[in-house]
Amino acid sequence: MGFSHCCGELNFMSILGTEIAGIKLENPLMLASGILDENGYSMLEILKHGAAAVVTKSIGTTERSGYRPPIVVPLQDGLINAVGLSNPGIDGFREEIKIASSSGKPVIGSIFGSSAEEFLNLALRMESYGAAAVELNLSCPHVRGFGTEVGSDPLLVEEIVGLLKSRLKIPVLAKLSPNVTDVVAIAKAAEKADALVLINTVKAMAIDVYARRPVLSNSYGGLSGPAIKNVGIRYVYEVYKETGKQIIGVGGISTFMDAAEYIMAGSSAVQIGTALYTQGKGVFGNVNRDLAEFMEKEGYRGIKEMVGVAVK
Amino acid sequence: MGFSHCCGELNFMSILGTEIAGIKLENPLMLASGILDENGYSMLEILKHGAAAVVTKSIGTTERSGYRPPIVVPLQDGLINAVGLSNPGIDGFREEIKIASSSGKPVIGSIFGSSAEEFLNLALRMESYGAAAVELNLSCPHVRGFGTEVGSDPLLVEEIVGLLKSRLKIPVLAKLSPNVTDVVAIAKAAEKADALVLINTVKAMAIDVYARRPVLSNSYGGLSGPAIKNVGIRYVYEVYKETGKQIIGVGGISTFMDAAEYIMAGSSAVQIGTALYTQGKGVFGNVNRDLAEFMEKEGYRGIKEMVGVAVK
Amino acid sequence: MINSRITEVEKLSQNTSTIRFKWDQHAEAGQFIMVWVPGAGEIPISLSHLGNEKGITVRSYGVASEALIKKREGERLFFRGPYGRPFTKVEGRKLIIGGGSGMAGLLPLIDEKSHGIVAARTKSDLLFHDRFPRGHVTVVTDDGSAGIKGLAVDGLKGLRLEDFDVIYACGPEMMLKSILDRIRDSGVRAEFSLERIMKCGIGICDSCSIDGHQLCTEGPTFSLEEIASMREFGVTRLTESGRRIWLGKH
Amino acid sequence: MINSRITEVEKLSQNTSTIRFKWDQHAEAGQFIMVWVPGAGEIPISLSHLGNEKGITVRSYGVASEALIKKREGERLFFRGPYGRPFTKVEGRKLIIGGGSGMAGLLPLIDEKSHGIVAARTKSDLLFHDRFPRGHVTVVTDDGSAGIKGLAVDGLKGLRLEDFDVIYACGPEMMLKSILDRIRDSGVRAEFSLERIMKCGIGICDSCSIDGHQLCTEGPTFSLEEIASMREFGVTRLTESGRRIWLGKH
Ligand SMILES: Cc1cc2nc3c(=O)[nH]c(=O)nc-3n(C[C@H](O)[C@H](O)[C@H](O)COP(=O)(O)OP(=O)(O)OC[C@H]3O[C@@H](n4cnc5c(N)ncnc54)[C@H](O)[C@@H]3O)c2cc1C
Ligand SMILES: Cc1cc2nc3c(=O)[nH]c(=O)nc-3n(C[C@H](O)[C@H](O)[C@H](O)COP(=O)(O)OP(=O)(O)OC[C@H]3O[C@@H](n4cnc5c(N)ncnc54)[C@H](O)[C@@H]3O)c2cc1C
Ligand SMILES: Cc1cc2nc3c(=O)[nH]c(=O)nc-3n(C[C@H](O)[C@H](O)[C@H](O)COP(=O)(O)O)c2cc1C
Ligand SMILES: Cc1cc2nc3c(=O)[nH]c(=O)nc-3n(C[C@H](O)[C@H](O)[C@H](O)COP(=O)(O)O)c2cc1C
Ligand code: FES
Ligand code: FES
Repeated sequence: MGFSHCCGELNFMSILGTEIAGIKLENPLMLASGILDENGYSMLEILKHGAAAVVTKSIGTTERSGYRPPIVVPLQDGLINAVGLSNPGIDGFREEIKIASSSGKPVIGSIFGSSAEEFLNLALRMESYGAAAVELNLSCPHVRGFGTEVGSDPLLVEEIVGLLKSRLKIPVLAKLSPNVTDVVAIAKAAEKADALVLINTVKAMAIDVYARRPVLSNSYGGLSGPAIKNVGIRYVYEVYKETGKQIIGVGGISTFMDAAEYIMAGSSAVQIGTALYTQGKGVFGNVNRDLAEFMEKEGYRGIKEMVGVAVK
Repeated sequence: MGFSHCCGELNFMSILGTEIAGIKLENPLMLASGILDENGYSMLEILKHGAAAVVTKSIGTTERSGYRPPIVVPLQDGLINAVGLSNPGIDGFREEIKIASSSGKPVIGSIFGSSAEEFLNLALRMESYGAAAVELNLSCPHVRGFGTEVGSDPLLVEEIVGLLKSRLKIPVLAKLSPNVTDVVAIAKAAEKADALVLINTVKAMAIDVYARRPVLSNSYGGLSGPAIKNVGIRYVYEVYKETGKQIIGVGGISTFMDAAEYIMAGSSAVQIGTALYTQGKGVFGNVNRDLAEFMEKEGYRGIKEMVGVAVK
Repeated sequence: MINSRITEVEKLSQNTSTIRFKWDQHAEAGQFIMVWVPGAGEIPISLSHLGNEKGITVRSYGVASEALIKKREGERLFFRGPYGRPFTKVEGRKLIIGGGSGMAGLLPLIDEKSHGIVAARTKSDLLFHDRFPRGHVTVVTDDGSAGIKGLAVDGLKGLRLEDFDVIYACGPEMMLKSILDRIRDSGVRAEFSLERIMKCGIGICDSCSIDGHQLCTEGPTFSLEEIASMREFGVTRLTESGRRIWLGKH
Repeated sequence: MINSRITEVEKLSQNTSTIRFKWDQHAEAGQFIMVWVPGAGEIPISLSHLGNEKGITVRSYGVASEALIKKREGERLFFRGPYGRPFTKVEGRKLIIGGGSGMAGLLPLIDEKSHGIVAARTKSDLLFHDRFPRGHVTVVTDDGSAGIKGLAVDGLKGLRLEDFDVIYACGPEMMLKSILDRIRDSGVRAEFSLERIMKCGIGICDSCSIDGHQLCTEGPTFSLEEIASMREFGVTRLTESGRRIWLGKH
């Protein structure tokens, strides 16, 4: 707690440096989409605390207020959220990217839509705002196959990624949902992306037995945090093994060991979200410091040497 | 720890009594498949500790040793297992059912196979052994659609359930996997089952960063315990809401509140597995006692009044 | 989610009530809870009463707060917390400035050495002006229906800032801004409790942020110096959707 | 998974080694750890040395134990635990009966008031018979290559059970069975450590169960009375697959 100012320069750069989708990162830690990244000043602050890059909140075509609170349920070992994709609409987001970009570090624009054209328009705007890359949030409800997500339809995923790759200059990152039967099929559909981001939240629900109803105003939400870490590891491992693609791992990372586990499963970089609730912003500095120490002790000279070493 | 003998008669019967697939249960707690239910004497002991019924380990056609240990990874908030469906084969299981049935309580035979015929043969044998019902474990690898599970193919699920319902006298419970894009479609395919069991484990993996490899000899495993509780609640709620079928809830239950949450989401009974590791066998007695107290304080006169009350 | 039976509901005015409930949890002045009214919403509310029987004082603005003040003794209050950084305890003479329902969170600070400035739009909106030591409260209303006609900052006119060891204030941002501008060079120690939209209460949703600081975890109380360094204070904030708006211009 | 650098490997015989490693964790005689040899398997092994520098004594039977005894100083030992119910500490004279590698877990119990019966198939398989007070060990081998030719139970012949306050035993189930039958009416307090297949070590997989009791959590040590009441002891057990087999018949 408190009005903490932060951490001085980190001296692990040489050993922690990595690269993802052609973007150089001074360390493998990025802020995950949707956590403290709606306001440009918040992103700036996270970057000051040691994140090498930030991903913005997912932005759509038009302004959305999102769901009425409760939008989060804190659990013992994680968090369920249903923010409801609140966002100012792409027109209103230029300013925030500008504020965050004043850091000089990569700001990646997350976008959501329900058709390839919509994704393209959003991506072009993000590019024009100076985003270092776009991250496609493929987890919003899918109109064609209702109930499921855009990201569970391989044909649509292929169409979106293909169109964006043909029209954008900045890299395209495809963020996949874990709520699918066959993630490898989706990953292959997204093959043209410069890198894959795994995983988004796992669908979940919490009921208050005294109130006799779901807590979230939307009833359903997405589970994040330590509870899903080993689910994320499995997805990264499987997709890395089956596709060999560059991956950004995300889901339940709060210590250097979690980060190392994701890297050994095949991640070239990782994102941190929910740990900001449990550990505070210091999590970036701590994970960087401990990871560098671990790497030195274990004889790794760089992140690259660790990527996928556990994959057989 | 210790050689505990157990708990005397429970006096909550009237308020805790429930019924699932036509089977009367003195309380809503059953032992989940795969945990302390390979040896008939272990099942007897669990029944003595307050479970109203047990589900056996999943039994197949032929003997299997399962995977080499490590077959479990204990986590902070759950457990990953890859036992590998070790089982003596249906021929060798008669004796265990007999031992467990000497309790006079329902023993439900869990079976796995990869075709409808195989399921039928196993089910008929279970019926002949005196099982009170069969539970279909639909989570084993699927030959037609490799990589995925039998339970992710709606046509196959429908075929298996249909065939068994036409040939068995005892009730058929279909246990569904959470590792699918659209659980409602699978639940509808299993519509003819007397009840649905939700959920099996969530695919996961743990890597040891010092050993630089997955811990489980099978690499991949299934996550159970508190980490998946809210995932299970979501599945039960969604399937209950969309199909109205009778449901047995399972996944991460270790307290009366967990049990109540599952019941309010639409479960008529619940199963407990991993909590035997974290809480010991006393978990059955404790949950029964606390649940009865909760129900009395909250003014419920029976489990039935609580089933699905949170579903809007 | 925590829940506790409501032990008492005291109606303070047409649209304001204090709700008391047992909660055996240490909490300090300036902290808040997220109160869930099933079906209506979840909103941040300051603790107006500390001790074992806690209390909140709620003014109805909309759906959730309206549902909340309709609660009765014996019903359950659902909430989580306590959240936020409390006011720093300072010994000595306190000047306590509250605008509107902002007085609710300041109540636990009032002692026999306090002086209050209680501001509101109109007389019936005044809150807790009767809790200060006799003769030690300045009442200010927009419409002059009670006390001085004017703004909270006008209540400072008759007072010597040097008489106080600390100033605590809570109210609408533009009120705080005018107070800040008035007192920033006085050298008196001051802490303000800010208000923004608060959706999560736990530092992840970014709805309550100001200059990269989350009100819900790093605030809602901030020192004069902290606030003076903020580029967004009194200038701009994000709406519910995350759209940046300029204060005083809409 | 815990890991610790191996500080020493002492070769006790062709196929048996003691591996020492630092582990600052309280543990008692009779408890075990699940040792993971990456790539080879995970097996239950008793702690043969307690204190801060723990030790295990391993005989190679197959894939995992063989890989384990090949480990060298400085390499990592991966394990989890400690697991299991320890032997009850009893003051006074102890009779300690170990068959084969069963002696490993009994080692921490040996003190100056102990007498040992150490049994093995053949001389080179004898373990820790040299750790008992001089003159206080009875050696028994199946083939007569050392000590008495016979079975562990034959080692009891020269001894008066009444001289002992407690008997601790560990070894193959049929050995324990013959000892049980011999001593059950003597009135001497006794605890046996049993062995079954152990896949999980944490009481969920059912591979180690006997009469509904899991060796890994409720055992592996059991009192004479507990064991005498078991229907499965010395009679039947489940194989790796869960097939019930009858002991002595296969
Ligand atoms: C840290 C913190 C502590 C708070 N403590 C208290 C407290 O102790 N007592 C209390 O009564 N309130 C307090 N509030 C304000 C309270 O949270 C809001 O009044 C509440 O969120 C309104 O929710 P609603 O659903 O009733 O209104 P909504 O339906 O969300 O809003 C209805 C309308 O009222 C407007 N509105 C909402 N809140 C306010 C407000 N505070 N001032 C002016 N207009 C508003 C909205 O913009 C909207 O136009 C606190 C707020 C914060 C951030
Ligand atoms: C609680 C407990 C404590 C134990 N403590 C020790 C200990 O301190 N030191 C020690 O050396 N061992 C101990 N063991 C036995 C040890 O766990 C086994 O030797 C080991 O599991 C063998 O694994 P493996 O992979 O090397 O052999 P596998 O490859 O699994 O087996 C190879 C062959 O050897 C047979 N076999 C395996 N184990 C034994 C055995 N114990 N006796 C006879 N035949 C066997 C198998 O049936 C198989 O035919 C203990 C066992 C238990 C349950
Ligand atoms: C409050 C919250 C909001 C989120 N919003 C988004 C979002 O807008 N877009 C997106 O792609 N992922 C979103 N996520 C998912 C995260 O980016 C991340 O994939 C997930 O939380 C797992 O990581 P974690 O365990 O580190 O939080 C959100 C997660 C949380 C907790
Ligand atoms: C060690 C272990 C073995 C299991 N084996 C089976 C099995 O054979 N068949 C089956 O249907 N489910 C099996 N399961 C899944 C459980 O029955 C249950 O669905 C799951 O563990 C979630 O419940 P829990 O969190 O209470 O353990 C197994 C689970 C564990 C932990
Ligand atoms: S209310 Fe969500 S960050 Fe403060
Ligand atoms: S080894 Fe699994 S229950 Fe004991």
